Amino acid sequence: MSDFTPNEMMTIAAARALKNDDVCFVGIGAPSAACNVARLTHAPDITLIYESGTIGTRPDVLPLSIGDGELCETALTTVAVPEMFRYWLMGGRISIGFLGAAQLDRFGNINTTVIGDYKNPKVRLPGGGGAPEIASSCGEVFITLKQAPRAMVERIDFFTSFGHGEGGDHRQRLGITTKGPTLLITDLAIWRPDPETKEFTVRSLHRGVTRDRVEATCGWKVRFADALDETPEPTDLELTTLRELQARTKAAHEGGGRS
Amino acid sequence: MSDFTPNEMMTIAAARALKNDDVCFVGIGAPSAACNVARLTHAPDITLIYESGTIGTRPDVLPLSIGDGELCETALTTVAVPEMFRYWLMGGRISIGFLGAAQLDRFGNINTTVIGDYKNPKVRLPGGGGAPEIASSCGEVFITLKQAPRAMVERIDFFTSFGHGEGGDHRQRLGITTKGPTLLITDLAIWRPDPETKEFTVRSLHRGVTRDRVEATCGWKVRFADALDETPEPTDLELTTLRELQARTKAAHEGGGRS
Amino acid sequence: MAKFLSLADAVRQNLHTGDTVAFEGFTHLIPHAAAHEAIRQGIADLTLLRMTPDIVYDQMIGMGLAKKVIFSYAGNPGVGLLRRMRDAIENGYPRAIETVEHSHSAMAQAYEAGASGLPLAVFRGYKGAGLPAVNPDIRTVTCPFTGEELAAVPAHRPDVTFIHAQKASAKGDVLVEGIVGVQKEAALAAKRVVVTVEEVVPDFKGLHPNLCILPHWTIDAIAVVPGGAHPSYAHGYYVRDNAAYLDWDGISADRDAFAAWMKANVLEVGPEVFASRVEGLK
Amino acid sequence: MAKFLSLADAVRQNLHTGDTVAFEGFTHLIPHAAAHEAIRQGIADLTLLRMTPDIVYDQMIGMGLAKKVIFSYAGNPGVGLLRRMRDAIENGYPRAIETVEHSHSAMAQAYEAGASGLPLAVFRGYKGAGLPAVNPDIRTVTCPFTGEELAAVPAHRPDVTFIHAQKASAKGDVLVEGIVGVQKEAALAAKRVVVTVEEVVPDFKGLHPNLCILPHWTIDAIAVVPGGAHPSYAHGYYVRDNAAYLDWDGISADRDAFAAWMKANVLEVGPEVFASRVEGLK
Repeated sequence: MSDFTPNEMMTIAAARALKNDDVCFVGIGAPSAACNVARLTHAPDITLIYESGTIGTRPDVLPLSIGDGELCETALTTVAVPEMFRYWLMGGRISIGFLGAAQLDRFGNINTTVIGDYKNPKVRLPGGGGAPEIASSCGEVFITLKQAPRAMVERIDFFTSFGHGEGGDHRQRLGITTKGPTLLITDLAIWRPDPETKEFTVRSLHRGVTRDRVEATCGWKVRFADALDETPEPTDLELTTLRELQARTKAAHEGGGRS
Repeated sequence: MSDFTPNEMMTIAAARALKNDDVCFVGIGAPSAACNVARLTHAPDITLIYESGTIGTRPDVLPLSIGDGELCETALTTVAVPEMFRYWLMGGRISIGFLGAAQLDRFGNINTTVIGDYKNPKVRLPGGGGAPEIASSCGEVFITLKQAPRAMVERIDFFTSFGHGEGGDHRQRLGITTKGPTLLITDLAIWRPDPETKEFTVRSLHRGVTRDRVEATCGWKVRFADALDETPEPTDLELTTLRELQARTKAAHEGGGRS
Repeated sequence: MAKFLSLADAVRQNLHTGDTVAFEGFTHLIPHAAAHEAIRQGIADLTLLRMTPDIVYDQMIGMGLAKKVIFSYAGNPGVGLLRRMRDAIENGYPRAIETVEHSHSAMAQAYEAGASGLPLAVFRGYKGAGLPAVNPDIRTVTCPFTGEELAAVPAHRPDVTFIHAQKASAKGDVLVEGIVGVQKEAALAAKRVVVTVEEVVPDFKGLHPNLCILPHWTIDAIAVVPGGAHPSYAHGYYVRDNAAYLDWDGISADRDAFAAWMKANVLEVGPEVFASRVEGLK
Repeated sequence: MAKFLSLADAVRQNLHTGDTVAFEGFTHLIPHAAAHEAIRQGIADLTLLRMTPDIVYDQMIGMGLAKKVIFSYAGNPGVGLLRRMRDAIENGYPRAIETVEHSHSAMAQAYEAGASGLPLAVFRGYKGAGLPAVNPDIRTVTCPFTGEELAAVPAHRPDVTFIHAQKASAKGDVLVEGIVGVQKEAALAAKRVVVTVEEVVPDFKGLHPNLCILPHWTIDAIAVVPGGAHPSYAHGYYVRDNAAYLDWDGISADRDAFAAWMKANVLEVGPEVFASRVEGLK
């Protein structure tokens, strides 16, 4: 395969983790690209749900917002937002929820709320949106993130959403019955929680990535699996699909500007 | 005016009590006829809501059931039943609720559940349906009833819906903020609750009805207002409207039978 | 994932002895054909859940399939009482049944809570009413903000919900329109969902975006049964058979007349008769 | 009862200093024209309620109208942060604001509870999350059937809700379609409701029976403002002005650039400019 960027590898690795019968709660950005690449390649029947209420969308271009008209126009049906959160998310009908993070810890706990103290924040971030309940109601949670020491931290400043807490059976102790974060896909590697401790462990390095580079871009002491794989590089189909999707998206959004 | 039946008088008297800006939760039978006569005479903009979810219906014929197709076809919009009970009834948007009764007491408490003991009933009646919450959530409740000693009783066998309880401020003591039964229209008379005791008091007798007849058909000791009116008899327009509505209804329902 | 099956297979694979089952449809789209199939298969000891038991449960109760009925209005709409249900409650014929009685508001919200994955519905209701004294499933919670005592009932979580709908797409998505009742909620509240439909269309392209559609992955089985709601109706297909509702009052008044009617019109026929029953109602 | 008014009168008669107000619309149909009118009238000390404060509240906060914001996601969708809101929170500029933060699920259900006349929403949420520790309005109730501890938040009951919709009928009924968001709930939860619409049509005859329609008697005032959602969009009328959302990041990054932009594009113009803003977006 020709050259590809770390971001492309991240998106395509995330796409591969999705199955044809998955029902995904899709966020904007990398998750949206990953879900739609999956739909346009190996998972044509995957159900994509955006929290704006659109169920079973098949957008031709990626939305800029969670509620673009394209999502509604290509959806099987569009429901009200309270129904989305009650019947579809809380009702336990979503198999995969995607989350991004401003800060992530080794147990998949996420902060997108504040940097610094909540009452007197250094940076006020957007906040959780649907994340607190996505993290607890979806069957599993996939996290995508560009590695950086200030993003992958020893201790997050705020628990926007709960991953595995302090690890181990912390979720069960809180009465949460879903699996929580089962996959972390970064621009450098694929991580999965240790079955016992729930600490994210590197299972696969993307092509050309070294252990050192993973360690240098992560704020906690990285654990590597004993048998470390190399992530299969993007296929022609995957890369072409992603790039064409992004090209269509760019053209559409620029075309949609003011006259 | 030509002759009219006690039932016609009851229906027309109920129709007159409705205002053009009322929002009515309509039951089948006399209430449905009354609401539609009001709509076809002095209250053209009255909003009629049937618990099947149809809002702002304008049926040409009276429905046999609460969910006839005619109601949906002529409605402004049709919502799901949970929404009907949550946003529209519990939300406090209904000004007038109509209730009928198998048994009624002098304080407007109603039984449509059982005759005899609840656990071992002599007669199992249909039960309350929407009535328990209609009685507490609508701004006011109108009751229509054909007088009979076994219908208007000293003590009802079961509190399907709460009227004024033991009278006085019993509603307020239960934390109910709506007015409850404010009008009882029978085939013989118009009754209103006493402002203090809340006991239903005869305010107006229909044409040709005597006090004795009211007393003979009522199981409790009847109170009459000091100044007793005679209910104005049906006008030509009222009676024609009602009879034409019923004729259309009869023709439609017979025509709707099996081939 | 929705499988297209014969009605007999759809019922056999999804409804089992002892199940809690809802056959829903608020006056409109009542799944009569599915109920008749359950009667033919003799699936018994059922807990029947439905706002308005109506003729459909009067028949199931009369045939002895029900051990318990959870409901809010047990009448023949616009006609009168349900005589088979009364006979079961008042005389234990053909068997005694337990009843759990709610208001419409409670039933509708209990389905809504079930669809939402919640253990209970919280609402303002039952004030001054007699049901809380006879139904231990009506309890209260106290609002931590205002101190108000609110009613609480357990969410409905049937093992199976049966509904009748206008259309399925080839993929198995289902469209319900007109008086939509509690069908979406009853379906989403259930562990298994069986839908009878008037017809299958290739897809739902061109439909308004906000219609009531159940995606194929929320449904277990679909059976095509034209007329399958009769004597209830299907908006856009056929009208309500009011005469049949009126007739039922007489049929159900007598145990033998009922048994004979059920034998001739349910036990000895199949779902294909429903199409002919709505011929004159279009 | 809905009155047709100019936008200036609709805002003046319904929004007062110190009110709790929701301008709702989930990405779609955001009532920007109404918010600009509130800014021109300088109605201050507002408690702003909205799931996604978005550009519309970034502008109101930046102009100093807000004393408190109740929200669940304070971002510029698809672009980044809300810089005026950040400036208010981090630096108290142009005034300090109080924030009350929820999850989307809580906000949506709080509107739903408000529409239902309830004092609270009860749901399964916030498990393990940090917000309950910093928001005293997040409490719990215990299910009397299962013992499960569930989250509870107070119902939203705004003094006024503003929404933008596609159509009003001559009578004042309002149609919302496409991504319907929380508009119906936000409107029904409010004491007063003001709607801006793209156009008025004679009636709603021929519409599908199950669409999202607010009857005229649930609405206080309607103002016809074509393009009134810009730079948000109106399904069937014009598309989202993505470029404006991208531009906002730069405009809002600088206090003076923001002030100049607001002067030129809000303070010195009227609602009629919205029609021209969507000309190229159809």
